[in-house]
Amino acid sequence: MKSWLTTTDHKRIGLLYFWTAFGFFLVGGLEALIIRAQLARPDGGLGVSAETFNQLFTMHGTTMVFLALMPLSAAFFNFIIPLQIGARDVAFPRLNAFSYWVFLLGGLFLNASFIAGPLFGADRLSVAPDAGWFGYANLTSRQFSPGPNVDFWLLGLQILGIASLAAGFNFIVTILNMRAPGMRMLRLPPFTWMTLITQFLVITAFPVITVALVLLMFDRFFGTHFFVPQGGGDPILWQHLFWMFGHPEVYILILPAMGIISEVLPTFSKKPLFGYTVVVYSGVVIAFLGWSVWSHHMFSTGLGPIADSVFAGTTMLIAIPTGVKIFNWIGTLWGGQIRFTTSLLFAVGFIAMFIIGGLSGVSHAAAPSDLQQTDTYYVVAHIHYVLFGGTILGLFAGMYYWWPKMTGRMLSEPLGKVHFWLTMIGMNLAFFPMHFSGLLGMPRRIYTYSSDLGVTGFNLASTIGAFLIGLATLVFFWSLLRTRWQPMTAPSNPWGGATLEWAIPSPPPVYNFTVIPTVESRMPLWHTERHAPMPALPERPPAPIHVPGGSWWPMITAIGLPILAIAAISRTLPLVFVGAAVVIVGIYRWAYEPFEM
Amino acid sequence: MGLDSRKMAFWAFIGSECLLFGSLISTYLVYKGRSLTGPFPHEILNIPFTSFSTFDLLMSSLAMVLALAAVQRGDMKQGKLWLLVTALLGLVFLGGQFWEFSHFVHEGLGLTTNLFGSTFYVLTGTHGAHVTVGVIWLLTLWVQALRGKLGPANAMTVEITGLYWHFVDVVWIVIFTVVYLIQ
Amino acid sequence: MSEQAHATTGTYLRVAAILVMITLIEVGIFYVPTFQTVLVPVLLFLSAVKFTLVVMFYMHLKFDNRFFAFLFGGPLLLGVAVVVSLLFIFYGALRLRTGT
Amino acid sequence: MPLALLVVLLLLTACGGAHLPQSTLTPASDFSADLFGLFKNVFWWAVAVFIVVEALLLIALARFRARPGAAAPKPVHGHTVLEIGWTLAPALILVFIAVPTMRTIFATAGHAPEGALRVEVIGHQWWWEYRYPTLNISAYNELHLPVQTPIQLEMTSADVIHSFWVPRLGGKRDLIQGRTNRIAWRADSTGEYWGQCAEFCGASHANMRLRVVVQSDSVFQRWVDQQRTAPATPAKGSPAEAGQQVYRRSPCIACHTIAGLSQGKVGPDLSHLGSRATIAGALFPNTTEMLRRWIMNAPALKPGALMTPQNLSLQDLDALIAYLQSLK
Repeated sequence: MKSWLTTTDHKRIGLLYFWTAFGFFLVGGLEALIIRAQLARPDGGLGVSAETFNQLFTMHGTTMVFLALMPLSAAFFNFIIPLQIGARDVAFPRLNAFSYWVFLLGGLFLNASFIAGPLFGADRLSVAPDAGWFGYANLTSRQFSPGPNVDFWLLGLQILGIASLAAGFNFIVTILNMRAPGMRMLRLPPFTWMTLITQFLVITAFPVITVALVLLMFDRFFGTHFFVPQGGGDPILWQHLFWMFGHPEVYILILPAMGIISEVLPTFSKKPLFGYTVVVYSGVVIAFLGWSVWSHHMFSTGLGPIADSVFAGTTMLIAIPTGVKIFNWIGTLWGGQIRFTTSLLFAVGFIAMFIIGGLSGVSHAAAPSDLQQTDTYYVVAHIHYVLFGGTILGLFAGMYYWWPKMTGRMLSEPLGKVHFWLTMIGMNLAFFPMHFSGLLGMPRRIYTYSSDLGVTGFNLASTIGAFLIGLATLVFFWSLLRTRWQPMTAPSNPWGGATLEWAIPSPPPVYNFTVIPTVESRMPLWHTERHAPMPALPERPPAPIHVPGGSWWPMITAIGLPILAIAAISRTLPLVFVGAAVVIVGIYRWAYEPFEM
Repeated sequence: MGLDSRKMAFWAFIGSECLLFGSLISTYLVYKGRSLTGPFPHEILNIPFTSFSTFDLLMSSLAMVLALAAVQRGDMKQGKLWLLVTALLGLVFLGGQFWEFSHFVHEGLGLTTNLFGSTFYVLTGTHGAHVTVGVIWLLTLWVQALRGKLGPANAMTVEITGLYWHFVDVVWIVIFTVVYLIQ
Repeated sequence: MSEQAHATTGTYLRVAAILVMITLIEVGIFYVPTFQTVLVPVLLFLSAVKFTLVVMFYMHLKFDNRFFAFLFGGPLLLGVAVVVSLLFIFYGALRLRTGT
Repeated sequence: MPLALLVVLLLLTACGGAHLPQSTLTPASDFSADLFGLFKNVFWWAVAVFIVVEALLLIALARFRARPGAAAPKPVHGHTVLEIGWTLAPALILVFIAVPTMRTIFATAGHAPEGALRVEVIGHQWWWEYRYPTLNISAYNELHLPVQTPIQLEMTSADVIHSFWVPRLGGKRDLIQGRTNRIAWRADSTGEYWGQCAEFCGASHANMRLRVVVQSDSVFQRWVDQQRTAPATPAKGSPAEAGQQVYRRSPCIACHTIAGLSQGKVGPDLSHLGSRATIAGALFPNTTEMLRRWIMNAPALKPGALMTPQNLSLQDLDALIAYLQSLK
């Protein structure tokens, strides 16, 4: 127990990230199921109240983005990246532990709002955030959202931002600076590359939302008028700041999944990744363009024809590197010997589904066309094809691929196939009809709709699909759990992978590599034209390897942050000093703790 | 790659801070001239006083590089002196900011008076908070040095402190121009 | 990497002198009415020079590894782009939109 | 399966008419026709790309499945000509999408020709106010417009951000306090068009509905004249007159306007309530039963509604409703 609380081992932190994020994924999924149940019928549905519904969709979006998808990717960053680049750990192991604890506590703080009502004298149990995951001003001002709901949201996101930023710096340095000898930038595995790009997006995009949240905090706590029109403020500034963060965030969510399938497809078709350098550079281009398109979320705000044209143009440009990636993946499969493992099925599912999200994205890029689609279920369909059909399918591919490495136990292939097909049927049944609901005039974020709109059938289909996804996820959960009782018999390279993580036992020893390998090719474990496979590493370390011990201070420092948030939300000044003291003491003890890396 | 990991992380952190201050400065500029009531910038900003603060911060940067050079040579006597000078110049700046803020409040410009007040205090206040962290950091190093625990072996720590301090300085260079001189 | 190539104390002092001089010029032209028309571009240019001097010499970016310059320069350019594009959207495009 | 569902879309376009009151697929104005034209353009390109990509994927999966004993596949690392090809191909397609996009952006920028009928649209939580500055009248939730006439809508909000959306007449545009946004359209034919708020605006966002009634010039003119007249004075001794007395001494007057009686500005003007087909933000039909339930407990019907439940005797309630219905 203590060893887990104080751990600085990237592999343990990876597993902590995985299970925590998976837990939040189930919570976010449950919220989605209640939403879908309510919308199964028109004119009042199941009787979920408007207030509850608003909390559910706000928390569903916030949870999936910040507490499920990002940290599920982070689980793989943590576990896999040091192994892929031939390192013993990340650059800053204690900072890494700090990121995890901040994420966990931030997530718990955010979800505590579901039961915190009585503490705030509210007449209902739940005071969960209810202004949407995008928190548009000026609905979030004290005047229109007087309760603690939005406070929970903005303080929770502020905490989670710290976790993401800390992890961002850590992984940039790890990837750039901790590479094994010979691991040049263009020999980095594609997943590592996409992670690196993702982290650059994190460290540039998160400061912007931090500022936006600080301004909102001043508005709500200290009475400024940054986003309040009566005081001269402009709610549109919030939208710009939010989407300057929010659009790169979309790529923060999708690029790691693109990296995962760029590992899975070559392994299971026994062919190198087609156009490796092009795939890498297109990732860079996507990230760069991802920073230049934010206002396409705002076509209906009346930006004027010139800004509309510019942002329509930059948005369309993104389709090019994305298309290039898709063709290269198909090029990887082409001419290979494809083994239909569950991991490969999910990777192929990614391509097949993501393309639908990409293509509907083009109809949003065409700004006037978007005026009919934005804020309707058509957009809900689009984002779910991108984030479920893309990110989640990609993450599932990664889970089936790396689970043996992470735990030493193989996941069941038959259960995996059931999981895959249920997921595919469920997601298409859930999300495809949403295109029609939207085109027929059903706005999003509504707890009830008129039976006269002609969307009842489509909504019922979506609901059935959503429950199928829920069932599929339970199958997967069961599949994960049952591996706990299996012996750790997974071979070190069960799939015949080419990258360094497959050169060491499953699960890896605490020091990862008995000796740090020297890398001579992009696929060190494969026989290529110019290179023989890397010689096997010795089974025992030839010299003793020093492994850093644990530390309490990352976790203790992290605890200070929710204390500060609770102080703010309950307006308790003494608690501010307690929280600040915990943070300051934590940082000093951390800085002066003898800790060798 | 053989580079110092902490230094690399710190440069990445400074890069990230560029976006933080970029967003704050954007907010200030977007809301420039949109205050509904006074006091307005030109009525209240004191250029001679702030020029002195700017000079003070520039000199603290000079003291910082001298401190680093001394620590790198192993001249801890000079190192201690310049670290303390840097911190003291930082304190002078903070004192000036405290005087400026209380003077403005006295003149009727509070945080919530108008958009100018809100954007001004949040932007310069965020910068001031960075200076405060820097001063605490510098004093911590100085105390370390007094206790004989800071030597050439820790030059990288001093260098990173310097990077932070100079960055805070360049941010002020921008703020001085954008907020004070371009009214 | 190239920590040895650091500038000397003399360079530091010269840079400080230039920084102070530029600041004096900035404050000076602020008070000269003739300069009012070109004030904004001149001030922006001068502060960019100061910014560059501090970053290059005091932060040693001129002498240090190119990776650091990239880690700092990339986000810096992005930050500047954020400021410029928001200014364009809120001022430039505003006029274009109303069209009056 | 998605392919099969595409067929559904075509069917909806073909036969979706009057049964689908908020369909974007059956445009009824120049504005919405422009948007639909652009959507169709993008849509067919998307279908083509979708078929090509999914076909390539399926062929790859079918042809290159691992066979026991087969030789190791050729380790192809890439192909420069192919890379250039599949960079240029999407770029070229995008040109065919981008050009009409830009053209439509400028064509639908919201500037109506000289002499268009100006209507100011003001969003409230959760109802709509329309002012006709040139006609000197106002309307609430139901927007009346003359057919085949250029309309200039100028929109702003009294509180949070809303978005005005009548799918068959045009794309949505946000209503933002402190700003004025414009759209312009010309409705093709008379009829009733449905819409609703499209930007999340709080508890009753889902209940912020609206109707646009497009009328022939003469019918529209009659409606205008009707709105210009003073509210009807109830006949002596009629139930409506008793209702007027109830209204005078009720809390209603704090929030509602009836010309000559009260000047409340919190809720919609009731001077011509009887001439409207709906109440409560176009949410319910304007019937005696609905009015009764609405007055007795509005927040129960529309979460977050500011109108507090009214504690009226049954007799007073009936009289009040009779009065309100007389306000044609």
